Amino acid sequence: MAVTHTDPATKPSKAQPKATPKKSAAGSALGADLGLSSDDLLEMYRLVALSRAVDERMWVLNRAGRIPFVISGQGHEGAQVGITWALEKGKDWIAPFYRSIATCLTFGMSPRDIMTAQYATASDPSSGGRQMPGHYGSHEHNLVSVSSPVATQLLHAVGLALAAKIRKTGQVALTVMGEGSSNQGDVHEGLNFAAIHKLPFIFVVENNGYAISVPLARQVAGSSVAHRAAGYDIPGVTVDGTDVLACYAAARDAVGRARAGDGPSLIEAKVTRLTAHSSDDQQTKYRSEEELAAEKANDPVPKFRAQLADAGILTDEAEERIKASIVADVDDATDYAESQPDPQPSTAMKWVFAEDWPSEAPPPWGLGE
Amino acid sequence: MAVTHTDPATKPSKAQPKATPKKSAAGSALGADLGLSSDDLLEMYRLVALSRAVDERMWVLNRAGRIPFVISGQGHEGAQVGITWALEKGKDWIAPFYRSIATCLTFGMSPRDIMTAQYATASDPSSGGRQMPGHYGSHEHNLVSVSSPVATQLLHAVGLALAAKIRKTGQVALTVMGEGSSNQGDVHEGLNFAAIHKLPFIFVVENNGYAISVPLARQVAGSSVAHRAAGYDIPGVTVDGTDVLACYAAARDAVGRARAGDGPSLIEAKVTRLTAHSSDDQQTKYRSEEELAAEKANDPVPKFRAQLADAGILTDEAEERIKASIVADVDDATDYAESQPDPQPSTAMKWVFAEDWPSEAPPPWGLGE
Amino acid sequence: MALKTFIEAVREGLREEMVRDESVIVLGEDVGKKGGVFLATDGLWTEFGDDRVIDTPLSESQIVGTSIGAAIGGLRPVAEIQFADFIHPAFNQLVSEAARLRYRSNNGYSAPMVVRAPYGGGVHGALYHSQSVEAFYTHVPGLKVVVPSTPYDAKGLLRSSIRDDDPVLFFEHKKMYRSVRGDVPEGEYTVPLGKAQVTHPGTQVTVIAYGLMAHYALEAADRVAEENISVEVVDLRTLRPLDKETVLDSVRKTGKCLIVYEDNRFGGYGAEVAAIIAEEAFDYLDGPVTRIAGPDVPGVPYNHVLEEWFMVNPEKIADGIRKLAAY
Amino acid sequence: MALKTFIEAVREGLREEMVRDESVIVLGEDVGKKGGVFLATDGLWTEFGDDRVIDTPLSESQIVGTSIGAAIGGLRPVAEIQFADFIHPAFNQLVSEAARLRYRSNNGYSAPMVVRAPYGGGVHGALYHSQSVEAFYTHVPGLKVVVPSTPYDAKGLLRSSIRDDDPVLFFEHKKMYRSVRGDVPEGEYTVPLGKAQVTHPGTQVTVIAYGLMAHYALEAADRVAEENISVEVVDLRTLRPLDKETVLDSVRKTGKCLIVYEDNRFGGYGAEVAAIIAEEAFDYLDGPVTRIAGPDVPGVPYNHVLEEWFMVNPEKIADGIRKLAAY
Ligand SMILES: Cc1ncc(C[n+]2csc(CCOP(=O)(O)OP(=O)(O)O)c2C)c(N)n1
Ligand SMILES: Cc1ncc(C[n+]2csc(CCOP(=O)(O)OP(=O)(O)O)c2C)c(N)n1
Ligand SMILES: [Mg+2]
Ligand SMILES: [Mg+2]
Repeated sequence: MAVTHTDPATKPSKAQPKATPKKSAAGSALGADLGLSSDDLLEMYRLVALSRAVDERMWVLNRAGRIPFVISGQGHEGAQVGITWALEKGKDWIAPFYRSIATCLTFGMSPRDIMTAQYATASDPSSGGRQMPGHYGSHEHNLVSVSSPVATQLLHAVGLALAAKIRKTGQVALTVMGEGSSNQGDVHEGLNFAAIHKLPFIFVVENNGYAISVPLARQVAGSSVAHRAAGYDIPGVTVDGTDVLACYAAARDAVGRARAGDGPSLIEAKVTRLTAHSSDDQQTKYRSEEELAAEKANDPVPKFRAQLADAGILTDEAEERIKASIVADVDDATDYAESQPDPQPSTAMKWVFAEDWPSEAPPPWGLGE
Repeated sequence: MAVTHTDPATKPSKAQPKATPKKSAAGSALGADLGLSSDDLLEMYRLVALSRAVDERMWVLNRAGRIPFVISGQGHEGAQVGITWALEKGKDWIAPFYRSIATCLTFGMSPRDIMTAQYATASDPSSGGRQMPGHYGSHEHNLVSVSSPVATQLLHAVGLALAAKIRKTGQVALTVMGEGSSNQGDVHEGLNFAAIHKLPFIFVVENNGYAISVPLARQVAGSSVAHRAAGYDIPGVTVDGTDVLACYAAARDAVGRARAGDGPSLIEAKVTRLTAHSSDDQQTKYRSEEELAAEKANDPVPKFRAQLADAGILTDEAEERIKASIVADVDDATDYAESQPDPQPSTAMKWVFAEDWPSEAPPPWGLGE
Repeated sequence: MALKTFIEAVREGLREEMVRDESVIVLGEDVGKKGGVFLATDGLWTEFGDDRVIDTPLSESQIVGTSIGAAIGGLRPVAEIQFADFIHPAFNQLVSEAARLRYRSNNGYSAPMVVRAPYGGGVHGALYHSQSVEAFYTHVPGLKVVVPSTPYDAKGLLRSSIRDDDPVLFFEHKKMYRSVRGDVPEGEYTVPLGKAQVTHPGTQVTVIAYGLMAHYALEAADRVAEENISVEVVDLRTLRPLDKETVLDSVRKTGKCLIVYEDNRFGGYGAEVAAIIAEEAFDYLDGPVTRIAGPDVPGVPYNHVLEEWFMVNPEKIADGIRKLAAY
Repeated sequence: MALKTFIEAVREGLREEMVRDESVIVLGEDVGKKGGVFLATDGLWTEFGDDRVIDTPLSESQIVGTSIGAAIGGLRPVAEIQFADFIHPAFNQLVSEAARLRYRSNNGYSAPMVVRAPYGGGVHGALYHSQSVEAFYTHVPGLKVVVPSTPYDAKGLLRSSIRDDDPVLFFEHKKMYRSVRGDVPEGEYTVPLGKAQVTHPGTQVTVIAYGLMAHYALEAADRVAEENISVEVVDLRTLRPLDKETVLDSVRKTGKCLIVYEDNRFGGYGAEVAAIIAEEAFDYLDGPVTRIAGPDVPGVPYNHVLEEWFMVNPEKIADGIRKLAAY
């Protein structure tokens, strides 16, 4: 494999302005008011940086001609880790979307799981190589299988919340999508149903200001998705999606309400899309150089790193350790995925249904074989 | 035809409590502050009472076995006449729904037009007998053809508003539906688009508290449709739908905004459904006798009559004259519709497309003929 | 055995499955207090309560999408779409989601759920309360499509559908709800999915039908029997997976085949049946594979004269049989 | 004549119709500044501005529903659905509304509009960027469905579609956008809807295809020509209304027929073509009406090995021809 193992995401960013150390009202350590320990924060940082590193590797592999397509979560990682951290792994449900790499990693999937999806190997746990990269999913980790038509997953999360309520499991179901996708009719129908039944449901919108090329003002009337919550009599908040702890706090509140039987919440996290929409897109056609340069200041990775460093939590030693583990993980995932076989054509008819239906087979010549 | 020509709607209702005469702030005559003359008010009253009379005749005909199905606007007429009055006939557009009898009559359709739809005659201008009663439409009168799947018409009105804006015609497009229907995804998609483009569009919801048997609390989260307007950054108001002049005022404001280029508005008119959902429904199964009795107090017909009588506008003489004209109109429409022929089967293949496609015909035996 | 109407059989099937398995829930518009506009769920809300019989808002995509999620979450939802005509807003959830969940996740996920909907014309329902929608879904790999024609089958197939581990669309011809009666045994029984039934044995012409048309086909077979034409009627019962074997066996025996469906002719479900027969029974055919179906207009018109013109009926089928027999 | 790519022909057709008729507007996701994800509308926004080239929100039902209203209001909307796979949310607006408006209003209303969508596999698009969706719409009376295969036809048929007074679905195989080139004359010309074309005359086997498959059919015809099998290829171009005459004439001449489509086999568009032939050309058939189509799985899988397994290709078609010729 001809891919160099640099990892720009975990390199200290010199251009990054020094963040003011954050103290809670009580003057206690960072995160303490949120019930987060230093270990928690370091693990959250590791996940943010790991997600970025996996993501950057995908682009390297794409440019090297190893994988044909990339869709990226760069710029969204802070919101994803912060929000996902508020849920209970292995218990709650998430119906993610195609940018949810950090969400999936935080909820239990591994870099190998993500990387085998890029290579569409037989062992890819999301789909066995059947779906495009970005369409993650894992029953083991309560991550609902992603499809491409946007916003459909909202109703699935609502249904999961309904099942949780009826079966009294105490689970919360969260879904997430972009702000452009939130204009689909399914979103209206689902929010209405979830609110009527006070379901333990959380709707997260990662608002990066674009739906491919269409800017916010042409997608979302009023330019705020959080605003729409009031129409269903549920709380809606907008948070800075590059502020990991603010995202965590908003999600923790929503989870609290959900578990208490107080119904759904909407969280709009303002993030930035640091890459083109996908490897098939040329974003310079519709975003100016100035805008793209300015958006770099909203990169959650250096921001969170600086915040933790300033708080004395991310020491040089810890950063080195994390960086090394990430490089090792990403290399391992890439090597693993590279080594995995393609699925066999003989398996391609499997899992249309739980059983096979031989009576449905075409005549021998029917597929031109 | 064995139908008696009573017309209970225009009979003075003895149980009706006396309404306080309404004066504008300036103490001027009723309606003057709204720019409505006494003649306007009398014509509005005639339309309200005519709609009721046509509607009641439909039920009589249904019970007499003359027409198989009725879907009714009883209880909605005040809102419909008040709101429609604010639009310009022959210029603006309305995409109505199945309860829009008063809307259609106010916008130019005749009792004959409504009654031939009940009989599904060849001459029925709405559909030539192809659609169920209630599915009105008239290109002549800018009333978009009604279909059954609810809420689809919202997008058609939005498209009409888009065309009006692009073609600079100065037209306004209004659509109307029940509150249950407003939970369809199309409503969200259309409001968002109309608001983004500041289209001359008005969304009216006739909220009668039920979607067939499902009460408001199980249909509409937060129980207010008007509330949802804020999510799209457009004005939303709730009006008493039994108050004809309040409805007119709200619509006039919305029309003013639309014509001024200030974009869409939402009007929720609180009305009551005085009948079962349709002639196929038994509403006593899900509405109590007390509720049904109480709702009679919200009948817009006697309310408007009393209001005009108290203001000295609806004199006994005027009432007699209007009543006589209505009885004559309803009788005429019924007799006319009774006399009209059914459509010919030979016409049934017409108007699938603008042209006929003989190459598409099945083989001679293909329809079993 | 008790004589039951078609809708009684549906209702009993629902009820007994809800008693048997508490993960079975019913949801849809007006299914609660009102018991559904055709009363298919009458009494269930009283018996099982708000949690298991849910009056939804008027939003079909939500009904289906929520059912998918609930199925993932361990329930067995039985959704009612008030009229099959109104299933269209849920098309994306059915085709992109329910049908594909298992395949796209390589068996990681599945959506065991049933979507019931009354379909069909002949009841003055006009363009939007008469539609046959099966062809849209029989084309979609990953969906099972069931159309019972008798109370016995309705109950037995509904039970199998609810127990099936994949999404099943269950279409009930609304004209049969009260007009069709039949024996339904007391105890528990199921009818397997994917099995057609020869409901009238014969030798000269095979008539393939389902739903209401399966009854009309029997009537037509009786009519032409008097003219000494021996007809074999195959009631498909499950449209997908199709029981090709039963169909092909019959046609290979009779050599002639008429396919009957109420839906628009062009591209309707019967087209696939015809294509399969033309392809796989060619050597046995003594006449063209013919079809009698609804005319190609965008819906059943309301006026009774036009509705009669539209509807396939026993006499039209008998005519088709006569022509084919004489071929 | 200039050699143009398929997508250039589409773009030119759009542009020239917009120049000709100012009521023509284009709307869809990313059709503005970006010029569409495949660049079909590239440059139109610069030339015609915000009013006539509208970047819509991400809501397909709105795109189609608004187009219907705009058409009633005197515009001629050409909507782009970014991928045919994402037309499903608009199913209700297309089937219940666009298709039925004229019929239900007894010619009082109509919806002259075009919905363009890239369809088809073979481009690593996986389950949700590869779908063939024509069968869902060819079944619906009131909709016209066009699938061009050459740049010449794409431009000429697009012109006719925009000028047509009824709704037209216009599906473009995305694999052809840049890989297929052909002559496109300078001046104005149209290609009529509803007319198929014999693109390769022959005597022994008729192959019926459309879109990308029309090219593969020609390649297959060339391959088997070396084996002295004479194939007639019919490119349908318009799927509905179907040009039955051209199809039946060809099959009555050759006596053998292979129908090729990329969509899932069961209930795909080719089923109707097969059924028509089996019914109306029976006396002329010297072999079964056969079909080669995509396998019945819920979508084209992503991995290249599986994608190749799924896709119909010239060799598979050639195989089918050989078997039929030898019959
Ligand atoms: C129903 C549907 N229509 C169109 C697309 C094509 N598409 C994929 S992503 C996308 C833009 C999504 O924008 P947004 O929701 O803001 O998410 P972002 O990509 O910005 O994170 C579009 C149009 C799709 N996947 N599904
Ligand atoms: C898409 C769709 N689903 C279901 C129906 C059946 N249906 C007809 S009217 C109705 C209730 C409508 O309630 P609402 O919108 O409140 O209007 P109302 O009848 O109360 O005036 C239902 C469920 C339909 N016509 N369309
Ligand atoms: Mg976005
Ligand atoms: Mg209502």
